Amino acid sequence: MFDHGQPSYAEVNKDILSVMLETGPRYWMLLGTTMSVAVIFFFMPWFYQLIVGVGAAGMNRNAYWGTYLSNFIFWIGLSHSGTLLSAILHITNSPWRKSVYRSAEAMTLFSLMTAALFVMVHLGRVWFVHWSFPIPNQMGLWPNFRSPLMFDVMAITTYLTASSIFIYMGSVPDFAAVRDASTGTRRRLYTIFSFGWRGTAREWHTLGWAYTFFAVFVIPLAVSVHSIVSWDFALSIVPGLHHTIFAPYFVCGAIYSGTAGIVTVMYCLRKFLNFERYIGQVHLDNLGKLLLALSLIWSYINMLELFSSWYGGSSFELEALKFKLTGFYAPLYWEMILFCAFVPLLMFFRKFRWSWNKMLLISILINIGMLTERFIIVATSQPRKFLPNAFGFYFPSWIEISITIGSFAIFATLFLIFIKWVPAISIYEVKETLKPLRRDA
Amino acid sequence: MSISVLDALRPARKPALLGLVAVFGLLIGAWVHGKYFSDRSPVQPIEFSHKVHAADNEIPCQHCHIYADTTPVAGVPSVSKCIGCHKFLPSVRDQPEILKLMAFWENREPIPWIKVHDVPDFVHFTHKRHVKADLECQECHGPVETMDRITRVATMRMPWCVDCHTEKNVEHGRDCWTCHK
Amino acid sequence: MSKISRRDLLQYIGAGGIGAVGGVLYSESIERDVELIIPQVVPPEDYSPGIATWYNTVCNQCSAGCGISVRIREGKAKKIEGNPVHPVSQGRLCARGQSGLNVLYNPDRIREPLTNAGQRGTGNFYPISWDEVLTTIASRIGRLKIENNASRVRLLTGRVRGHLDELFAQFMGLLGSDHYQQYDFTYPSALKAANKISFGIDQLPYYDIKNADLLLSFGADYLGTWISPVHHSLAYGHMRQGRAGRRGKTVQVEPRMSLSGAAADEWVAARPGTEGLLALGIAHILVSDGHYNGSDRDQWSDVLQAYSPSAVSAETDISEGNIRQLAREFGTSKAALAIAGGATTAGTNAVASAVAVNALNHLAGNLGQPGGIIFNSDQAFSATPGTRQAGMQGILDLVEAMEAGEVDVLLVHDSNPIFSLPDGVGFRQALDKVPLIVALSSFRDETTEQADLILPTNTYLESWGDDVPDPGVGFPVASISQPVVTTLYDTLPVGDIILSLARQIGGELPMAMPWRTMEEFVKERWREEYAMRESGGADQDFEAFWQAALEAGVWGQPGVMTGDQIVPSSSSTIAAITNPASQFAGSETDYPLVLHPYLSASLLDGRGANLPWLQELPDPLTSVVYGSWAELNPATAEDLGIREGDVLEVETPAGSVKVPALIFPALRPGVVAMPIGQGHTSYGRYARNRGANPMDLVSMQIDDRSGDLAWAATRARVRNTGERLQIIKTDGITRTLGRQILGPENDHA
Amino acid sequence: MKWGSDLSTLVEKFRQYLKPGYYDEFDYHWTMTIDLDRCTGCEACVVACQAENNLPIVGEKRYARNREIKWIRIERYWEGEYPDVKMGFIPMLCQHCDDAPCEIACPVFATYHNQDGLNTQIYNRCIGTRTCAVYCPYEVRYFNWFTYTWDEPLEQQLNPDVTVREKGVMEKCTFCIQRIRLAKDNAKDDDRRRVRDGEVVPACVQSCPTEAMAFGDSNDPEAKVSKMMKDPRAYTVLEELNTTPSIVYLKKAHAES
Repeated sequence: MFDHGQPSYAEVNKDILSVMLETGPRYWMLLGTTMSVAVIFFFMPWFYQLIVGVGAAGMNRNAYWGTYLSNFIFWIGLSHSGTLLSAILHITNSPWRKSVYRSAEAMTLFSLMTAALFVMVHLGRVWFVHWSFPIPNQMGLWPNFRSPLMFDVMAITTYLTASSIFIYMGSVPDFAAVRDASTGTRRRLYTIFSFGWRGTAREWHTLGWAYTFFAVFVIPLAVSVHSIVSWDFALSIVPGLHHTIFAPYFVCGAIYSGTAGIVTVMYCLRKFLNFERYIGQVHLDNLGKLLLALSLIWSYINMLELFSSWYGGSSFELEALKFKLTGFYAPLYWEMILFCAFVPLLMFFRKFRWSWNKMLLISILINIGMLTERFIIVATSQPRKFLPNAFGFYFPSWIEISITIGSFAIFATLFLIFIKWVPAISIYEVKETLKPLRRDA
Repeated sequence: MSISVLDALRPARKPALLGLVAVFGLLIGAWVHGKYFSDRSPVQPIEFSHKVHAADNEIPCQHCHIYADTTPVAGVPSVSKCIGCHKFLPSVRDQPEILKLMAFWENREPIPWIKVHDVPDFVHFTHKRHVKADLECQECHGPVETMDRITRVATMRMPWCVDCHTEKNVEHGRDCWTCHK
Repeated sequence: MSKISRRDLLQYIGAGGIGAVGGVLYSESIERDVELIIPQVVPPEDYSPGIATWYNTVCNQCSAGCGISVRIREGKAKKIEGNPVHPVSQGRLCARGQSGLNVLYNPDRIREPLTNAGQRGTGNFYPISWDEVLTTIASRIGRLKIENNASRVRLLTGRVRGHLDELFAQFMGLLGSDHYQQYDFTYPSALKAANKISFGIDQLPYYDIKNADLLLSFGADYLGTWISPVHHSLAYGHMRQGRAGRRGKTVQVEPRMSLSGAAADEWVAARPGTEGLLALGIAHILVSDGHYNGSDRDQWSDVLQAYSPSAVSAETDISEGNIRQLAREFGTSKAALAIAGGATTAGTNAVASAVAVNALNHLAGNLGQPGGIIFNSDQAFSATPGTRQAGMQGILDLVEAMEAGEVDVLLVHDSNPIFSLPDGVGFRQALDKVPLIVALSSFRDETTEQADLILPTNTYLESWGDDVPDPGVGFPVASISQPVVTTLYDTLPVGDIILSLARQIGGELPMAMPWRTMEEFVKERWREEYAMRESGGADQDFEAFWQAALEAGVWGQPGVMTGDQIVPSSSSTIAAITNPASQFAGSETDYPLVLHPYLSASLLDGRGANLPWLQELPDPLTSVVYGSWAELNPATAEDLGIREGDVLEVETPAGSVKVPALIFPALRPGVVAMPIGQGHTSYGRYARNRGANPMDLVSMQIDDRSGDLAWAATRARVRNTGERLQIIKTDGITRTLGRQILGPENDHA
Repeated sequence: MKWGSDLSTLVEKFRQYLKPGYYDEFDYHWTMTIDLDRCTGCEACVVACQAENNLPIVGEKRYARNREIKWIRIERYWEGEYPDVKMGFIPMLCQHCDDAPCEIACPVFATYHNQDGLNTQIYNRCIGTRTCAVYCPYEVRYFNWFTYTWDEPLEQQLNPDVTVREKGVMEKCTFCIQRIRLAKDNAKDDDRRRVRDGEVVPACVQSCPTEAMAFGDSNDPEAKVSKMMKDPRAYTVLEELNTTPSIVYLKKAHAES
């Protein structure tokens, strides 16, 4: 499974740790840019919006939910697969997972955080956001547990906690490795991170057991999270959102975009951190197959959704459908269909599955498609509700657009910081996959 | 080289302790402020003493706060009201505070009293209902007749209201629209 | 645990200290800022904080004269509602009336006397003291008076009724000038002229819509803008559902569906200008089919001979069957009533049309009957309101006089001819010939901008006065208007201004007008009326009566409305029946379309344009806010290739304006309709430079029989400029798409 | 073993839970009837509401972007084409649904059903998720996109009985809660347990020049609204959504012949 011959244990350590221990100027430049982009495109517009009010965004009487919420879903979606995939693959212990999962889980973590940020941006009075947490308070008021938004709060916080523990636990031995490879303050830091890991048989055993336990525990969580996010919409009676198919639709979509995201990240790791040795054809191939399968499921559910709208025959649903397929945002819709349903079919052919560049392109297209899918959900259903006289139109303002761009920078920043602090590839698990060396070697 | 976490943590002890002390300081500071620097008993433009009026001279509250039982606001007495009595009280006429009062009256200026019991604008409290429910003024305003300078004894915050409504089980008294509208 | 060194100790103390300070600062920062309680120095006796008091007065937003009561809290006006005991409004009030608060608290009110320091029309004004400004005017007028040139003083007001009207009249009379005119664009002069012809009365009768079974309205938007909308609305509601098992029917004849048209069961879009003809056609059938058989049947049939259904149908473009059916319903229904207004009475044949409609009422025999036309035999103060309405002819005379330099001082009060008259009148230019223009106004409208001296007047909510509704309600009624709030700025009630002028001018004026304020004057007059009606009513009785009247805001003698009615004979009407076709300015070839200006339901003739609530009130039928538009029938628009939002250049012989197009389904093809009210060049921040004024398009044409402006007799053409402009409106899609919004399909009713 | 009993109590709890606002029956059940045969679409009610409830003057730009705030609005629907074209007006305001979609949406109970069958909106509790507005099928919830201001001295008109809302807060028709409270207050003053029919009159109902609207307690069979609701023309908008609105419309009647 190694393209360029199997490395020795020492080499593994060296390769992976070098990323952290010696940093070139390129890294700092990159970090600097992403950070400044994040500030300029995300935080400054947000600050402005906090001053003048949500009116700074393009939302109006016809669409109280806008780009912010659609981005929120997108990032939640991206967060899937990361942990989920690694957990499933861990249980079905498929070896090719091992060099991929660490960064995949990191992706989960950071996109979740970005998503949470979007909730804040969306709120009208974010300074009271703590009211939506069940904290005992002076006023003796509790949040409304019937509200899907409350479900969200619960689900997301749980998922965030669980997956951060999961990723942390997985990297304890690697922290130890870093500790041993470093000196001074960093060493002290990693001593703390690694909880004084020695690598005794007992520790290994406990870790293995706990890790598997969490893997099992995380899988249903991941599924629940996006189901619940979907209920934000499905629990409304708005035509175009009021579908029972929404939960699986969202989950599948989430994993889909997530997996695509992983491919993108893999590509970057491989390219910029020279992990060619560890991230090879086999990963690409497997991910490709997975993507293909997901795309098929996704297309199927999509058709189902259209069908149930049409077959239901309610004038409300039909109107919403008509607007979606032929209305102002129809081009976006068809663009989504193209990118998410047809482009992936190319992966039936090996020469696509095996080419990093082609796969990168496909994965990015898929995620663009998914981004628009989320946008279409909010932008086409709300302006076509029940009373024709209140029909309207929604178009995002420049603030929303720039904040959307900024969110990617935030994600990148977090990820860059991550690869600096945590081994981007699980050292010990990679080692597990190495063929045992002969004594005389 | 040791790999014990404790050893690694040792250098962090000092800053941590400092932080702890600072937090304590913070709490103490907040408490001190609440006790001594808060607006619970502001200095009024005229050192009006409820003790003298309500206790020593046994003037009933509503003799001056005439609107309390008929309108949402209790109302502070008009300047003319004060004068109405004080022009017949030569004994205290040349006391400094009374002179201030007279000054206001001569210039036909209202007295800019500072609000002690203040609630946000989105709270629509009505004195009338509470007075008509036979609540003693003191139940909310404290032993006013013992105060030379009025001090707010109750927090005047929502839990304080709700608690009372609950224990007196006011009919629908916990419906938000009882006070917020 | 090692010992703590001094150094450490200091550090700990430092940390603690910083923390403490931080704590104090933090809690200081989250503390609510101090508020003050400002007591009254001496409280007014009817004042109690937190309790609302209601004062009754009269609405002045249109000429209906509704009684209103204003809600006052802590001395500020909070809300206007109809006065429940007032016979006109009966506790209800329209959007315009309720927006009176925007008049009172308008940010653009004139807050002190102003002078333009000799540079007229520049729009620069400078504060000046009341004494100075009043002396200036008084001396100027006084001199003229001494020189016996008082006729060179002219007074032009808006619609003024009650004793303010009398005050003006007295003032001018004593000066020796008989040039006191009123001009109100919305005043139904033609209708009045027609009624004089048919009924021989010089006042508007009471139209008893309430008890009618069939209301046939020719262009009169009685629910929106015509005469007394609130009262008519009340009547309408009762007529529709107020009488068990007896639902009145309404038919509306007009080229562009108005509010009343939308409410009507049938909307008949006759060819513009032929409404009167249609009325005659119906009359013809009424007589010929024997629905009418009075003694004078033959005279009727003679005079109506010419108007056979076929002929009328050809002219009006209404199918013969439709006409016959209308006639049948009109003839058979128990109480049928026909009214004329709006564009029908704004053609060059205005009076003829109105007379024709009166003919219908004659034939229906509803004169003096419930559900018909009722004459106000007895008016309070035996007032005959509106007699000083100049009409267009009067204005033209005034303009002529000004041009001829026969006017030295022009007093303008609450009237805005520059805005509400076509440019063809040349009022604006004529003003240049007038040495001194004095405006008595609360706002800087187009006419006020031209003034040399601006005397800021109180709004009607700050003034004393009284009013006799016109038309009356069938029995004598008079309402008192009293200030409901203390005057906001350095302004005066217009009555007081006139009185103080009278004092300063001297001569016999101070003698004849001894009252110091309008209040005194009004009370005086009421005392006399009281003495007259309650024969020998003692003074203390009057004081009681006065207090009661103030409280009620209105005095009236409800009686049998239809009692002792003199039913005028039909002869005069018959004699007056003619049918001149309305003469449209502009040839049909050059100007294929007919321009149909109509009063905006919210801004009326533009006087409401400075009120934010009205600017933000969606137009009832198009839901457009802010700005104006030109309506086209979908078919017409298609022929011209025009979509909604295309900026059109509407052009008439009189001029041209640019407005965005709006496709309007309920508009007769070949007609372009525009709302009046926008297009102010001044008049405050909410009105200035917004939309276009259709009066710029109206060519100067006069209906010679009433001397009134024929503002609906102009032809127009439209050109698509290619520019686009977003029409701001609240409507999304205005079709139900088969959804059960207006009620289930299966019809219970 | 008392599984059975536990279960039954659970089921009972759940049923309680499903009840609107957890109330078995309402103390009052405020209801409004609107007779579309009387309604002329004159929009007096719109201004009345604006005056009574401190609705902001949003300005032209914001209006152009559909940010207006009108707790009651008139919706227009054309039927047919020229010349047989008809216009149908329908006043649209918060329907105070007994099974309100918006109420489950709010995470902080800023909107909930109270004991009088009213759908409340507590401005100072709202955090502005705007979910309620998305869920509302009648689109009668309006959001404060900005902190609106009044040009001096227009602010002197503001009704002191109604809170002026700040940016980021949802707002909607309250059936003029301040007037309801006042009526109850007066009732208490002369020791009446209940408010008389016709004592509570929301601003829109009060102003209506054609007396098309009626307001009252439909729990009281003698109340005017209760009578109106029995009219064969009575219906509720979007009945099929089962929101059980508290506003009953009376269909426009058609002229016979």
